[in-house]
Amino acid sequence: MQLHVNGEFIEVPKSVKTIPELIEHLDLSSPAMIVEHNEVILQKEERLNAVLSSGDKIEFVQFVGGG
Amino acid sequence: MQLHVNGEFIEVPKSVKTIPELIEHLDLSSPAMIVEHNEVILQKEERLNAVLSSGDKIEFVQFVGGG
Amino acid sequence: MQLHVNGEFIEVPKSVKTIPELIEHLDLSSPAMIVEHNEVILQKEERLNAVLSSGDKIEFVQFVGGG
Amino acid sequence: MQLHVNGEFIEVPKSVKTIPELIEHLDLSSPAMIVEHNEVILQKEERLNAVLSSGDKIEFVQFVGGG
Amino acid sequence: MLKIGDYQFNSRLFLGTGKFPNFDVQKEAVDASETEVLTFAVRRMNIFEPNQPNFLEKIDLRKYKFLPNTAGAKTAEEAVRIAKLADASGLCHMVKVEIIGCDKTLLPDPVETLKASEMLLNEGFTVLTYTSDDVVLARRLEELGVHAVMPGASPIGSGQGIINPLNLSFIIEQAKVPVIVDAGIGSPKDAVHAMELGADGILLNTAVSGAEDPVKMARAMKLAVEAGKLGCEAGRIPMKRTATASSPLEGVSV
Amino acid sequence: MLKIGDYQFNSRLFLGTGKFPNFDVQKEAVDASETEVLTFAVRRMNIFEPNQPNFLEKIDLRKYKFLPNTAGAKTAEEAVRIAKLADASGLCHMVKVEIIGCDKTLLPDPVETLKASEMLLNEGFTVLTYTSDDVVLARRLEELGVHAVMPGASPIGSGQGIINPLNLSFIIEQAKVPVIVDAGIGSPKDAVHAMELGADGILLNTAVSGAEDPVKMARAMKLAVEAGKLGCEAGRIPMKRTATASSPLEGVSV
Amino acid sequence: MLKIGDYQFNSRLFLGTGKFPNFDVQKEAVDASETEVLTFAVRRMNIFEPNQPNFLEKIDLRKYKFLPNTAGAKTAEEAVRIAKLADASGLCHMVKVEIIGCDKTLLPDPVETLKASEMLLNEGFTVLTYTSDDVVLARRLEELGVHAVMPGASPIGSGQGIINPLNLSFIIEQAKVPVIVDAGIGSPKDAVHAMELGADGILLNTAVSGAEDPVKMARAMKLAVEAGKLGCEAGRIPMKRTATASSPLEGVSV
Amino acid sequence: MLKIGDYQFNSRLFLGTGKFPNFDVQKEAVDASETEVLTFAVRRMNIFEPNQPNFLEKIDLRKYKFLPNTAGAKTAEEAVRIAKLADASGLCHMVKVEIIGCDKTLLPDPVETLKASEMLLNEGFTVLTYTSDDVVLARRLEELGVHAVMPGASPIGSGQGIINPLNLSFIIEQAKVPVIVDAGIGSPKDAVHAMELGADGILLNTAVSGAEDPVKMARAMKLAVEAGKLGCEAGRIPMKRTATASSPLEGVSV
Repeated sequence: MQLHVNGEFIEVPKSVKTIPELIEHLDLSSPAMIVEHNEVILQKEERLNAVLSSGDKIEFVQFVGGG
Repeated sequence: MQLHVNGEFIEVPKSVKTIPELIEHLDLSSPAMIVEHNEVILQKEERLNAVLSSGDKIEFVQFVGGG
Repeated sequence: MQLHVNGEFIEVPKSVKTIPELIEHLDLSSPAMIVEHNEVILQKEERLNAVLSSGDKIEFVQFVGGG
Repeated sequence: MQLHVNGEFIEVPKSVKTIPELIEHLDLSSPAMIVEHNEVILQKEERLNAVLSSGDKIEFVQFVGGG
Repeated sequence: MLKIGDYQFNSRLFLGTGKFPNFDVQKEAVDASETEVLTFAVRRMNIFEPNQPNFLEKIDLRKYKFLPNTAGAKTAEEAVRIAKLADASGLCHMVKVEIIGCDKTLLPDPVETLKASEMLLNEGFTVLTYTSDDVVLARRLEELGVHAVMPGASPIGSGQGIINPLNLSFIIEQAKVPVIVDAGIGSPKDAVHAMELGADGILLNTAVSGAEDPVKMARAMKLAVEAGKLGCEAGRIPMKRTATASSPLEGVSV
Repeated sequence: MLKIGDYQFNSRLFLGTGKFPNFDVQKEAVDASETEVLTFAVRRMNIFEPNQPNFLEKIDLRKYKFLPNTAGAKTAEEAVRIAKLADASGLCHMVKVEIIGCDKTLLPDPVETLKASEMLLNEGFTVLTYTSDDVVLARRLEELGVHAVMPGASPIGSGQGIINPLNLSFIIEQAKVPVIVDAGIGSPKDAVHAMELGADGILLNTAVSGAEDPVKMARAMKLAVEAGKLGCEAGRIPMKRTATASSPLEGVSV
Repeated sequence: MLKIGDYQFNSRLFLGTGKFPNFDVQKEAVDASETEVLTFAVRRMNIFEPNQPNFLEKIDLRKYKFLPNTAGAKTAEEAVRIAKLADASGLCHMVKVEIIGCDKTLLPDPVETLKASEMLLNEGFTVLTYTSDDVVLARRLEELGVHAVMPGASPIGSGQGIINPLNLSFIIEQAKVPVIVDAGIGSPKDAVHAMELGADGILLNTAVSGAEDPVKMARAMKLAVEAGKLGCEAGRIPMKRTATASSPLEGVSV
Repeated sequence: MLKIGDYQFNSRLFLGTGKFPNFDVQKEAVDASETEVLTFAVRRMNIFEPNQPNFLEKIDLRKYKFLPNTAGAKTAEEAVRIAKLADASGLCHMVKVEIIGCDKTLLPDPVETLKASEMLLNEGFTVLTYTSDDVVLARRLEELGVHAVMPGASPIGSGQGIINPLNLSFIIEQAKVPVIVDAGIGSPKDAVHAMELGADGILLNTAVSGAEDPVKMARAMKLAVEAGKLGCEAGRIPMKRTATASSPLEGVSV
């Protein structure tokens, strides 16, 4: 399945069906990861049951050093 | 007849029927007098045939020193 | 006997024969009194046996607030 | 004959016996040349009859650009 | 040549007409300044004491361009009305947008200033806008199409000169229209400073009208603006922390 | 009229002659500056390459007064010798006492400067002394009888302008002889500033000779000195923290 | 106590987290500064190089309040989106509105800044707005209800300190909410200066992260902010042009 | 550690003792400042009103080093006499050479100051000399062997702070003995400024004694001197004309 993640088009295996699975697949971790799914910002609890479909647009953002 | 001139209510004699007559009555003169009649700014030529009615609002303004 | 003390001419009784007696007579006290006797600055120990003569010039100075 | 001119030791032919001859020999010219002969500053008129001896110290200076 | 909209000026000094000791001194000062642009305010005539003298009677109206300001306006709408009144005088089509947002500092209101500038541009005026030295605000005004940006050097009449030369220079560097430094000029030094930064002109009033000798100060300001313009064009030396000799180091006779 | 000793000048701008790109530009700049006083250094002629051109050949010697400096001297004795050499040129009886005490900053040595000034006064010279902006040192120089005090604005050739206007104004207020601000002037603004503080004149060199266009900068400096002098005489407005309207507050038509 | 919205802080120093040489130095500097507020930017994670270290892992998240900025946004809409993303982290409900209107100066866009502040206030955020030192613009922001106004001292990262202390003091005098001086602080002197003017706090980043010794500079800034706050409260002596002796004039023994 | 002659100090803040509202406030302020050096003047006792309280009774004499000044002296000879009187107190062997050359500005006389410093060094005193910011004069003093150079920031009691940071930094760079900035400090900002320039310490009086709350100001000055010293050691960022982002430019989520 193809997804549009952080501005990049990537292929993920069929096994990746949810946001948590995508996070695990990409091996992402951050003390304060923020997830946006098809322009909708997900609160922490909403992530768990967020199901992915082909072509979904996902943004993974976090806090970085800034002034 | 009562007029509202430059924010003041004044009585003018019946003989004062037009803007030019009002200017003469008030003895006004200025190298660049500007006249507003009932919220309408009059161009020089329009003044001549501007007829006054009781309660009319007239503003006589001019250029003064400023920065 | 007349003395010239801190720019002032003063009369002191005969009993005042030494600097210590003059200090007592004037009732002077200071945590750090400095004495000059006829243009000679006296170290603490020198004061005790400093004998006065009529017309002597004495300066009593001290530390005061300053920047 | 050897002379010490402007800090340099130079040889001049016997024919050079005076300051004017030295100036001509060195081909010097300046709108305001100043000459010092053995530590003595020469006024314009004094130059003419200033006779040179071996080892004399001569300084030729002038005005140059400065602030 | 300074070009603002369709107007062209040889002089880069704009002179305000407020608060002169009397009309004779004012007339002389205006002459001495060699200005071509006079600013004015628009105010009600006194209908109970008519025929008070007016400075416009003292001067040859054809010799000057008139730049009425919108002083007194607190909103864009009030500013537009004042501009239209001024325009009806038939004396000018230029206007100085001036909308004060603070009575203590007389500093301009950026929101109403932007709005009024846009409205007056749509009405076809030649718009010169008095603004703070906010760099992006000045750019926004240019994007609207104002014919000149007029950032203040310091508060009106304060005579503090140029407090923030950095912002002024940024405004000048980004500008595609003339930048006229307005407000706060206190002495010729300040006028030269502004011109050296690259300003296209200066608008001042109190510095001249409030001087002990307004006529002499007007002449000083004229020369200052010229000196600053030439100095800017001549390309000043860079500043260095330490010294550089102007006399040769070698050839000292010792 | 600026009077220094027995000399009188209409121009209050003294111009140094060092480091111009070439004699033609220098000649034009000198003309544009309208200066009446040119400073020079005294150096050895090159006996191995004689007949190099000299700027003095380019100008009408009768049009200018010459102010040779003692640059290169580290002691009062060296300074006196250089002054006497200059005097023997028959071109002038004025001398600029300049004894540097620090190679990095080219700031003057107060002790040798005082000593040299006294010695040269005893020799009958007209003495103009380059000094720091030390206020009491300037007074000491006046007490010796120098004909002009020349405090620096900032280090020679640094172009930093007037770093300490307070000391300069103190020196000017106490002065009974002319005060010529010397060294550090970078742009016309600095020249105006010095004159507004009450200086009697300006001596500069690098600001003109080192400018991209020395001729235009010379003209700018001439105007700046005039603007500053007039501005000082005209009596500037006081600085105020807050604003004062230049347009009337009453009579707004609403 | 510094109160911003519902938050209270003992420290008046807010610290940015950008551009430190490494996390260990950064951690030490944060400790030395004794700050309670850390600013952050919001950026995409690198999905191709996951598990890069993040500074948040190094610190006790409960010890600090987090102030994410909207840097990167050019419009109010983009700023609001970034603020909402930051909010979704669950780490904070404060946001620093930062909308740059000029890439060279990084100065803020007044129009988009006003708009974004209003939108975010409507969304219930605690809004701290980075703004220019435009006095009326700061008042407009207060009228919208922002929880703190953060005027810049000079351009971000320029280290030029406070260029316009007059405008800052006007902003502080009119303020009914805390004024945090943000951007341009270069050294402890600048931080003391801002606090002496009456600022309620300082936000800085590069002055510490870019110092040769960031940890020592962080400690210096902590002391500077305290010194400036005390100095402001203590009531400084007025400036006088001339001198006043601190030692008695009478009683000299001669 | 600050070393002056044979003395060593942890505190770099020297405090004058003149013009405090009362001894209790003064005592508290001295404590708050954590100073180790107190300056005093030497004056005649009042023989007609003896037993007036003296501040020395209020403090533990062993806790402080005393730095008497020669204020009141107009000549080197008078200064030496005052120093010897002070020495006879048995309280100290340090002296602050202070010879005023101008009653209006209280600026020092360079000639008498040099002379007095030399004489007192020959007498074996530890000499700290108050001087102007004349760079070569300061070097001359060092060459005599003074134990500390104390250039003024601005006139005594004027509170104008550091008018000429360039000269101060030149004096500091050339110095082989401690440089204590004396006179003119008005607020903590000024103290930080001096220390950032690299000064070894600060001597102030009126800034604390004349503050509305001298005790709080004394504490502020203590922190300011520490902040400035740390800031100097930490190596500040360079100043740049334009901006540099502290947040990353890439990775913006849009």
